[in-house]
Amino acid sequence: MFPALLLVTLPLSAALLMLLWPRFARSLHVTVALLSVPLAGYFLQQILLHGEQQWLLGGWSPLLAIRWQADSLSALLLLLSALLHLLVSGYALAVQARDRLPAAFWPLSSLLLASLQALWLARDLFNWYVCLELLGMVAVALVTLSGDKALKPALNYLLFSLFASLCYLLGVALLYAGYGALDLPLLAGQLEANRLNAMALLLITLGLMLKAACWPLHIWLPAAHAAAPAAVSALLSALVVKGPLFILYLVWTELAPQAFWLPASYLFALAALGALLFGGIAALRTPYGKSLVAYSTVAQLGYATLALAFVLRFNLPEFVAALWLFVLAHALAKAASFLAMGELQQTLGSKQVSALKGASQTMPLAMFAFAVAGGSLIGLPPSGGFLAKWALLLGLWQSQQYFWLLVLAVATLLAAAYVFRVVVLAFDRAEPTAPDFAPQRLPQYLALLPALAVWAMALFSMPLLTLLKQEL
Amino acid sequence: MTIMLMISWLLLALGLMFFLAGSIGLLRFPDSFSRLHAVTKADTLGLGLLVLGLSLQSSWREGLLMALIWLIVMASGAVSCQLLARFSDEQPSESATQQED
Amino acid sequence: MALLLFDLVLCALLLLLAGAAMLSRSLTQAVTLFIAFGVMMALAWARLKAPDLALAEAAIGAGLTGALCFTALVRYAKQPAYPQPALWRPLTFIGLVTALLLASLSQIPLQPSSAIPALVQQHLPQSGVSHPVTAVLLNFRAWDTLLELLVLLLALLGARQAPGDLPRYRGWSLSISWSRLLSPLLLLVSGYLLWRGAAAPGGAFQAGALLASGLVILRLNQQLSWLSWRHFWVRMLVLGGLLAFVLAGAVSLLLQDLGAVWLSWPQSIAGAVILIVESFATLAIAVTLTLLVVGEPKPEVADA
Amino acid sequence: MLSFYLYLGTAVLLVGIGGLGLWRGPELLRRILALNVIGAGIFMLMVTLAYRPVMQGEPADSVLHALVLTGLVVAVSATAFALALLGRLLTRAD
Repeated sequence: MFPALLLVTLPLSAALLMLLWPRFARSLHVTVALLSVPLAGYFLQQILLHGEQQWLLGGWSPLLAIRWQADSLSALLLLLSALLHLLVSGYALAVQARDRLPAAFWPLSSLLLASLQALWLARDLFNWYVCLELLGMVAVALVTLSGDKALKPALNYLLFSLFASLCYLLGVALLYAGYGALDLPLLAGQLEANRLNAMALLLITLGLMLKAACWPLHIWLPAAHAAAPAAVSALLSALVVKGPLFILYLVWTELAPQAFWLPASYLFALAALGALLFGGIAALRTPYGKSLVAYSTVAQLGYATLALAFVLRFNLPEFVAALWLFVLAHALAKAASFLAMGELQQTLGSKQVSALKGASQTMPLAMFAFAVAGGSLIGLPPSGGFLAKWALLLGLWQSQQYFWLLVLAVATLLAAAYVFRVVVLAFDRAEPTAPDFAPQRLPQYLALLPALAVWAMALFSMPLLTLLKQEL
Repeated sequence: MTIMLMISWLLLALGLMFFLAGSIGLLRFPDSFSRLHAVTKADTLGLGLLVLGLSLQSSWREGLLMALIWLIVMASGAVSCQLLARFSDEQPSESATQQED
Repeated sequence: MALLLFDLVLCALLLLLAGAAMLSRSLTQAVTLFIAFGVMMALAWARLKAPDLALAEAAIGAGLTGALCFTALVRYAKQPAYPQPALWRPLTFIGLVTALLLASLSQIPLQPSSAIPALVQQHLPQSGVSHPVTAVLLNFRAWDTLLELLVLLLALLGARQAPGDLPRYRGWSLSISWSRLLSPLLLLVSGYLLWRGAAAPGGAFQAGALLASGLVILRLNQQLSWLSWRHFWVRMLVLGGLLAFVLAGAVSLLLQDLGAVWLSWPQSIAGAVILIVESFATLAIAVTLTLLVVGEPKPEVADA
Repeated sequence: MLSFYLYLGTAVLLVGIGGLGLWRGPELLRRILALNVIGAGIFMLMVTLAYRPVMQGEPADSVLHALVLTGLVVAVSATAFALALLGRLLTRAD
């Protein structure tokens, strides 16, 4: 119980203490961020050694209590959240004075970590609702840290997020009407394929897809992620949209009756197709740097949705592996590219992509970080993105889905186009945009770190794959 | 006993009539002052008659509770009515614009 | 038969109020209708044998949400009128979805298969309280409640990021004397609700919301000095509920064997733990809601 | 039993009415109200579901009541946050 409990309660109580004594906020925050990583690592090791673990909170019987459960996937996500949180904390520390990051960032980002960790551990439909609501409100509060210019996107984000949670709640209420339980393992395999359950699952899926910004329900995401401070955008794109995706995966693979899998897979495949094509095109056309990265998130989530669609259709282990490899690779790459882009914009003093002209000369480190992360977004070997794409391709080849191979090729070209749009501009050294002040080195190195980590994923591909296939 | 019951029903009917008149007044009267006038009649007299009528049919404890409720409603009605009247007095343009649309 | 008639009238009234609130031209009307809708909703829940919720809805849903909406309404006064959009397209789509939902409702079993109510009754003696809703909230599913307090806290933290200034209401002799009369009463009733929550409908949320409404009335009539986040005691009050919850969890973990799980109260002290957590939660809810409704002073106002 | 279906239907219709208001707007404040109406509809559905045992002479489902109570507090928190953002947005626009 202890490591799992500490992973949630440590950031939670630290956030409370930070609010009580704002003077110690930063030191407390850093301490907790530093402690969380080894703790999450230890927890992952425990899970790998002893297998899946579960606890019934309060010690009541499963029907009454809220269940926490941790398998290797949950443990991996816990570790990923802790790692990225530490990284972003470091970045925030490095830039807080320059970017005038409000003091509220520290408790809020600790609360974000706590609510994410609670979400990865929970296996209870209603507790997930509260976690989702919590996650959405922390995310919106973090977006508003940018001040008045972020108000409109933040309010939009909040309203969409509220509507999404209401959809989810209605679905859960309908499921409770039929089965009188909220516990996922208890409900697993119980659901019949009738109208009521179809409606309930449809509502749950709608809510979660809205929260996970799956195309065409992504419209709130680009503005909100682009308006937030760079450190916040990195957290939002890398982690927050993955929470609802995780629930969606569990609901469909464990809860939904098999009869619904095929129609659902068509729905997800359609959403994925739209995301891959239109997300990519939008990223190619937008004039703003952070919007480009945000649209790239929409496009990249398409891969994950596609993998989920094929998990439901063919039930091959390759697709499950592809899904979570995409999530991992995208989290790392997106953290890197948002931090790098934020750094570039802040130093060059403009939001426009065109301002990045000659950035390879003025800010080589940040540009390098962006390019390396972009390589993984495109799927160049041997990056984490490539690993994920390879698993997906393998599965598609085995199940003879040649049309989708073509779609993947087009999507890859689009990703390459929007990444190279920035890179080519950066190498145009004729009249580089002069930076407003001397570029800071530390934040650029911090942006480079996850980009390198995503390429290192290829080195650890075997352990990662065995870890993920344990899920099956 | 039956006489008590009959009186009680009579009081209830009378109270309901006040409520009905108040509601019609709320809907039909032209400006906020006369609307307030109509509603407060229903609140004080209508509710009072209902409480009186109902307490004839119940124990003294319930009657006391209902009387307490009536007193509180009356007090809050008086205050909120004054506040509303003051508000509409301060901002005559507000009510005028509402009547236009 | 009479009950069915009552149900019919109530349901028709609810639909009418909600529809009118959504379609009315003036926003002031919409908010007023929405508050009336909240009151009717509380009535419906009392009818459906959910007195806890009726209390909470009357205080939170109708009262505080209404107060919050009026605060926003004041700011709308200067906005130009919006054109009314067309109705038929959303109407057809929403009508279709609602019809689908209605069709799926027919498959809800009338006799629930759930074993949960029986299980609640069975474990009630071990929970430390005798009112089932309180037992679920603070013992069986205490983790949900902790997270929910966190959501409330977050609303305050988020709202503090976007401070807006309101025209100040200066109070008035009648409303001031009324607030002096009313607030001790509210204080008394909220204390009673909190205490009663262990055995009967009531509890931290209802009590907290009621207390908040008392504080709001006092604050609006200048009977209470500003509650400012800069004061340590205000922060302590707001965070007290969560801190008490987490501390109670930690202490009960230490009191029991190492195999114990999070938020399981030892049976002998469960009642006391729940009462302590609820008391702090009531204060936290009250102060948080008050801050959300009346806002905070600008620094120069607070110093004056 | 007729009452049960009556309340169930009313709950779903409330969700529909709220959805209509959310779509149509046009003011943001009305959209926030609409979200609250949808929420009220969903909570009413849950309360009606909790009423089912009462029709067989047993006490109502207290777990559902607790869930609704949690949902109510979450809803008012979210509304308060949204209204604060809206208020800031409106005062800034002047």
